[in-house]
Amino acid sequence: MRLLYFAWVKEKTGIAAEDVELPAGVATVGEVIGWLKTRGPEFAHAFERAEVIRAAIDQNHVRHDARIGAAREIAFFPPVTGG
Amino acid sequence: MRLLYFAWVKEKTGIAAEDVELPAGVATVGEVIGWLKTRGPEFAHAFERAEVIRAAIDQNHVRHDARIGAAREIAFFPPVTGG
Amino acid sequence: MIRVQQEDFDVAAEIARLKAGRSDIGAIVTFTGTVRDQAGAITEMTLEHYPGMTERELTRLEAQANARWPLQASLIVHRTGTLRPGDNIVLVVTASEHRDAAFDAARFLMDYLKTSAPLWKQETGPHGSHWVEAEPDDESARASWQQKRAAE
Amino acid sequence: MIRVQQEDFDVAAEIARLKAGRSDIGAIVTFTGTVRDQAGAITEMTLEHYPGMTERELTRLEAQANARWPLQASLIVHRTGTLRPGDNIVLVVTASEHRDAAFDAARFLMDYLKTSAPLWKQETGPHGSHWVEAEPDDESARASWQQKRAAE
Repeated sequence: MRLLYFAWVKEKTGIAAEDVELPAGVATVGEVIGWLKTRGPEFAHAFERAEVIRAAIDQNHVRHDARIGAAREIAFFPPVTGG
Repeated sequence: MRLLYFAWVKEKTGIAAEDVELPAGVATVGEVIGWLKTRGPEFAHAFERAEVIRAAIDQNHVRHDARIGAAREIAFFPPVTGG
Repeated sequence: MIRVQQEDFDVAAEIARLKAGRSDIGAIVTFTGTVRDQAGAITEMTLEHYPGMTERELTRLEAQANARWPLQASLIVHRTGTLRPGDNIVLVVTASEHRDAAFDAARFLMDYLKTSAPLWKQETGPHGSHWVEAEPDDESARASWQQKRAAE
Repeated sequence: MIRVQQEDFDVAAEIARLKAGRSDIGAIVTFTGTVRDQAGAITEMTLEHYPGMTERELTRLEAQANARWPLQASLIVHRTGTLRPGDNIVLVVTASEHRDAAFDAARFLMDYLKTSAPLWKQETGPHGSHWVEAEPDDESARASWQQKRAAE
């Protein structure tokens, strides 16, 4: 599973993208976030206020309760500020 | 008093502008229109449906009940269609 | 600024002129009205106007828009004379810090211009010429701004 | 059409491209978003984005606007990379027979783009850099379109 991080999420985790093996039982976006927070202080910091983090599965916006299913990539980022 | 005509009002009267002496007692725009209608078949035709004619006194839109006062010029025209 | 002219206008040049030497603008809206051929029914459009009063009305409308919204710059250009399908007729440009003011003011200017600027369109097609009739929708578009104002 | 690019855009060239070879268009609205210096607080703005998803979202928004309004042409261009005060950020162009559709669609595209296109602004000033916070107003601007749709 490919994970992507953007803007201040990327700055805090210190990485833009990585390939990971998700633990068994991690089925939703929210559960991925819960697992990421256990991966060290940078991740704990980046996902501290989990409720402000937005996510996309295979480049479609999703909510935290979305199921991962056969996702190829999941992205995590702050609320968008383009335009 | 200078009178101006635009668009199909001009086409129907056959003139773009003229200087006239208004008869005594003609005090409002509507009364000017009433008088103009008596000035021949072209004017009767141009002002036949008086209610659709718009007017301006000294380049300001006015209603038919507006008093002429010390107007220098009065213009008559159809509803505008620019833009 | 307002201009009434026979010549065409260049949207990019007008935007560049409004922006020249400043970097406080965040949003620029332009509206360009152009002559439609209406599936071949129109070969020419002639715009007649009331010289003097047109400039006066456009100046008045621009002042109203600037009183109602925090604009950093605004421009109205209206062409007169004989135009062909595809030609530009009118340009409105509004600049503001934020998009809402720029969008609202541009639309306000077009809605008011359509019902108060003394210009008249005559269309010519294969079967002759006729004066364009005013559209009742234009009156109601204008009236809606007065209602919004009253509600504020 | 949509484009995501580092290069600047030219509004007049984009309009000319949309109009090329056709004379059925009556109304063209453009929105240009530019970098504000905010009284000297901003010296640079960097736009990061999610390559692939940005194009996908803009394409989806453009399709939504075309489904909702009778547009004859539309264009969204968004720049990425490092910009300076006064520089262009985003361009939306909509063309229609009548002005209401062109105005509504341009505003809709901007309101949706602001809340769904995966782009993030980082501002740099004399005292360092920070990520721009999303504005609650942008969310309510978007929600108002959903209410209008529901009311139709």
